[in-house]
Amino acid sequence: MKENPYQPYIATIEDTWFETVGDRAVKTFKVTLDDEEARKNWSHRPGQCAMVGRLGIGESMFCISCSPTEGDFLRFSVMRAGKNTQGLHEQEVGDKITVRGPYGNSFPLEDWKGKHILTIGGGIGQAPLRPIVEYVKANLDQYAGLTMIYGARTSGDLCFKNEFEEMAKRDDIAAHLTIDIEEEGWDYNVGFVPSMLMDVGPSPDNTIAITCGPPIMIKFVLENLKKLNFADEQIFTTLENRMKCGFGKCGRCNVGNMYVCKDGPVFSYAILKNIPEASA
Amino acid sequence: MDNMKLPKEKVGDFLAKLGKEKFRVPQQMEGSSKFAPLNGESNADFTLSNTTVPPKSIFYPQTETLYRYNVGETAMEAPGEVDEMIIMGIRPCDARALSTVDKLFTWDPVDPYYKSRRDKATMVGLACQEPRTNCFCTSVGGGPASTEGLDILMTDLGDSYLFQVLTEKGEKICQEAGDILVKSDDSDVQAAEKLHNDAAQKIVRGIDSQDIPEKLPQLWESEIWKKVSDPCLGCGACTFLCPTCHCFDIQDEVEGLEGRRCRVWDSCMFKEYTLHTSGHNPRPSRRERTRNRINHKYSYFVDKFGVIACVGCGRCINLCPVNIDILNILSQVKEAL
Amino acid sequence: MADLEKLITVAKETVSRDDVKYLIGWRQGTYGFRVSPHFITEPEEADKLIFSPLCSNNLATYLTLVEKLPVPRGQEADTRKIALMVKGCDSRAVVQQLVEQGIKRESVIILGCPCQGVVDLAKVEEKFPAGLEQVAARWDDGKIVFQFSDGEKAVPREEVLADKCLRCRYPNPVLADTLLWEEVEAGSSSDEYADVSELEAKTPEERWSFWEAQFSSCVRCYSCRNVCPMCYCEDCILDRLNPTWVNRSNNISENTAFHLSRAFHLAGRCIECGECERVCPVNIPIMTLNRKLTKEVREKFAYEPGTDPASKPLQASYRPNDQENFIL
Amino acid sequence: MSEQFEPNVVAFLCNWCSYAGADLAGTSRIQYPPNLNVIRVMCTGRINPLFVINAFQQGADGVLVSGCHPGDCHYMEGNYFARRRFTMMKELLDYVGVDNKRFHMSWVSASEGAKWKDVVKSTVDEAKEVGPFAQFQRNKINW
Repeated sequence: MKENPYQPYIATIEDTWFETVGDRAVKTFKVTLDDEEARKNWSHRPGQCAMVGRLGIGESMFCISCSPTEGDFLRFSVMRAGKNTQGLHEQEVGDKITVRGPYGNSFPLEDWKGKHILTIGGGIGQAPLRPIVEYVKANLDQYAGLTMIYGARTSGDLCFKNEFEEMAKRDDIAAHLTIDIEEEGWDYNVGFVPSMLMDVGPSPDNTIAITCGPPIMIKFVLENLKKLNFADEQIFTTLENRMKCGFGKCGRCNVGNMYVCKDGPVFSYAILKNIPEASA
Repeated sequence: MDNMKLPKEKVGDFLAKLGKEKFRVPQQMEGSSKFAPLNGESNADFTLSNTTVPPKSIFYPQTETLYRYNVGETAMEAPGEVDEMIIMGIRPCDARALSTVDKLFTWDPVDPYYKSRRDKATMVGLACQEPRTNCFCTSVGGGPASTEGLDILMTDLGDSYLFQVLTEKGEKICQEAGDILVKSDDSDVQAAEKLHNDAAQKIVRGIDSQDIPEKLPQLWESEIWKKVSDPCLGCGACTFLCPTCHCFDIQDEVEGLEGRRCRVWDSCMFKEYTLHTSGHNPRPSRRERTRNRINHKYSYFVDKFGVIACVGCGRCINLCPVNIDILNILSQVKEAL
Repeated sequence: MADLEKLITVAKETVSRDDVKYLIGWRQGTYGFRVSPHFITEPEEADKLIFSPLCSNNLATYLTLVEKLPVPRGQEADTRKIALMVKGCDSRAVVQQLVEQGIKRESVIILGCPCQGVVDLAKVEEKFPAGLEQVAARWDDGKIVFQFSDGEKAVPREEVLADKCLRCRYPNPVLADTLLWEEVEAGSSSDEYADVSELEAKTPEERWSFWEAQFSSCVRCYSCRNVCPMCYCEDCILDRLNPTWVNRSNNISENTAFHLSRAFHLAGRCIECGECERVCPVNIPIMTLNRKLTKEVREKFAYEPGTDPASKPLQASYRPNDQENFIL
Repeated sequence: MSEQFEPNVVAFLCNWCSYAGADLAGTSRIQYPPNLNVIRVMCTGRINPLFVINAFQQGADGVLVSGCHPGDCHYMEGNYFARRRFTMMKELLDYVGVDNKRFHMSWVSASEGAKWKDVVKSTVDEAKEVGPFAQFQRNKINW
């Protein structure tokens, strides 16, 4: 990390594409840091975040949606929602953006070796789960297996759809795609993510479940995981809050006595359930 | 090093000898008081009790440029190094506040802007002799003559200031001042100690803060939060003028093609402090915000850094427009525990 | 005369009603001369209510300050009324809120408290430095009597009353569902805007150097905005980032923009309760700015906000023959 | 200063009258000072008085607001509202010490090319007279 933690690296957009379209379109950016030294020193783990922005507009916290196993670049999937994300959406290949980080803890994927990994995502919530998927995929021999459940309102709201469709064809990975409402030409499942989880009915034995998505989805996913006899220590999620600094100074992202940017964003349910602010 | 004395008629000489431009001293401005550089017109006023704007504004200004840039380009330039400073006349509670905030700003990674100012500053404190009604430093680990965070403690002995030298930085100041300072003897120190004790006796308000840090989160759903926050206006007076409140916002500001990324004070009592872009707000009303403010000061900060993030300066009580009184809240907390 | 017994009785009756959510009044503060707004949901809490020369807070601000939180699924929105105690000036705030349709008439119960003027805390604390002891006060025939534990001290009202009260022309509520006691005599107070004229007489340079010093000391805590019963936009321009009207940095440029925007947004709306100036932690004479506009509004448009529930807001109406001698 | 000060005047013009008036002045080859930065808006009623504050912040030495004559508004009443607003804004600016000569409002119809010239000339002359604005513009702030 830099000596001045507030000063970002300049990064160039290598490639960019829309995952979804509409008012709240999601655009993915594949970027590389300009500074060679920085590129060499940069190391992030699945689950970590970075401050991405544009000089003159501002910066916001995004999860890094790629795994270090994929190569020497960073990926961010940005939903258009406010001033900063609008500013990012205006950027095209070759444009410069600012990146600082990586921030926060990460998924303890090393500790999970030998276990079965289950990801349950909804909408843009799949972005922080994608690095896990990629990481496990790259080291599949070290894990007992990989199951993915991913849903969105409509097929147009699904991020990383092509990647999923490819994975759905594989025998060594179980990928379950679902949308909320029936659609013409949709070959996969229909139904909400929590009920999809029940349909899949994963066994809690030697399994880690990681979920991320809209709060209402997380709520029911947690309920259902409990029904499936998952222990609190087997359930992980990643939180988000408004952030400004990214390293525990600016104050706002705390959930109880934990800073999401420094102590998080990855929390196990065993920890979260004891923080009254998080359970709300 | 021996204790020294600064005769009051020599204060001007002392300031001049050490270099007026280095000093930050309490000054009465239009309708409020604050620490400001000493210049031709302004006068140091060491009789002021706590300044309205706490001296955190020196180390951590309300607006601070992190780096400048030109829009469309990628070069960023951080502001230059700061010069040495002497903060003279800071009250012990405010000095303690800074050493409290130090813990956060030097928590990995270190905040370079804050740290460089702290390193460059010598803190010459002034013991309180007339605590105000709402001072309660003695309840939170401090006192009217607390030396924490100070390099020199001054005590007003009537016709002179006693300088109790506490650190090497303080020693350096005394050496630089040379013969402007005179030797003090034991009787001065005894006189000062008596004044310190008398001042501590004059503090009328307080709270037994034991147990509060561990037990405060248990009152999460308690009714008291609604009750104490009902009159709250949601303004930032309590937090902006609190010597330990340190939250900030980072904003890009552009004028023409020149831009800067700067940080500005922010307050947890503001609605948009935690507002997500999606419109969701994890602390949607004044109840949650008040609860967070008290919890942060009296519990979360203790969990993280081992000290209460409140030094008992009484500013938030004095300045709250609707009489939200942190001691009153804490006593309700104690009752509810 | 303020009748505390009557006030408490009425408050108890009101708060016992099924269609009342809570009642807002005043109670003695935690120390000295301070008073705090008192929110009551149970009749027994009404015993703590007071009405005295210390009750400066304009409670009308709480009508619009309360957060409109999303109603949980399966629950119905709470549409019960809020009962509110108002002085003359406070009632003007309620009237203006009604005129602007910021609140609904049926959602408030107004308990009118004819008032003989409230004190300026700074003036009082200069005479009697605030101690821990809670001091009550009452009106007594041109004097304000402070009730200390070691006896009462009377001070002529002119010496301690807030400036706004010394020139008050609306001591009695303009609008009230229940008047708690008989109206007080309006007296011969007139308002000649002496403070404004004094500044107007100076040169532009002098005026700027006055305001420059004031605006520079602002810390942008937004107390003035938040306490103002008329500042109730859900999405304030000062908080907005897209577009950014006023940068968040604290400097003379942004501070001036903030103060001018705030003052302008109150043009034809300020009801002169003086709360902004009272709450300012750095004592900026905000009313001197606001009153310039009230003066102009009164002179140029013969309009006085908050006095007529049937009127239209100044800036949402016009007369074809409005004066325009400044227009080229 | 050897060079004469040329003020930077920001003019907010309504689309239907004043902008057309300025256009007419141009097509009629009427000469007027070139110090204007014109911002076209649909109606004077659309001009938020905060635009004026913002213009000063961003370095304007003078501001001009111009629209249709009363009764001529394309949207029936927009200029009546604007008139009330700027009556108060002008007083407020003057009160905090922004010289009265820096802010003007005018009615210029689409046919008044000659009047437009006079308005611009007097606006620019007055801004020249009071000199560069040095009160609360942003670039005065030491970043």
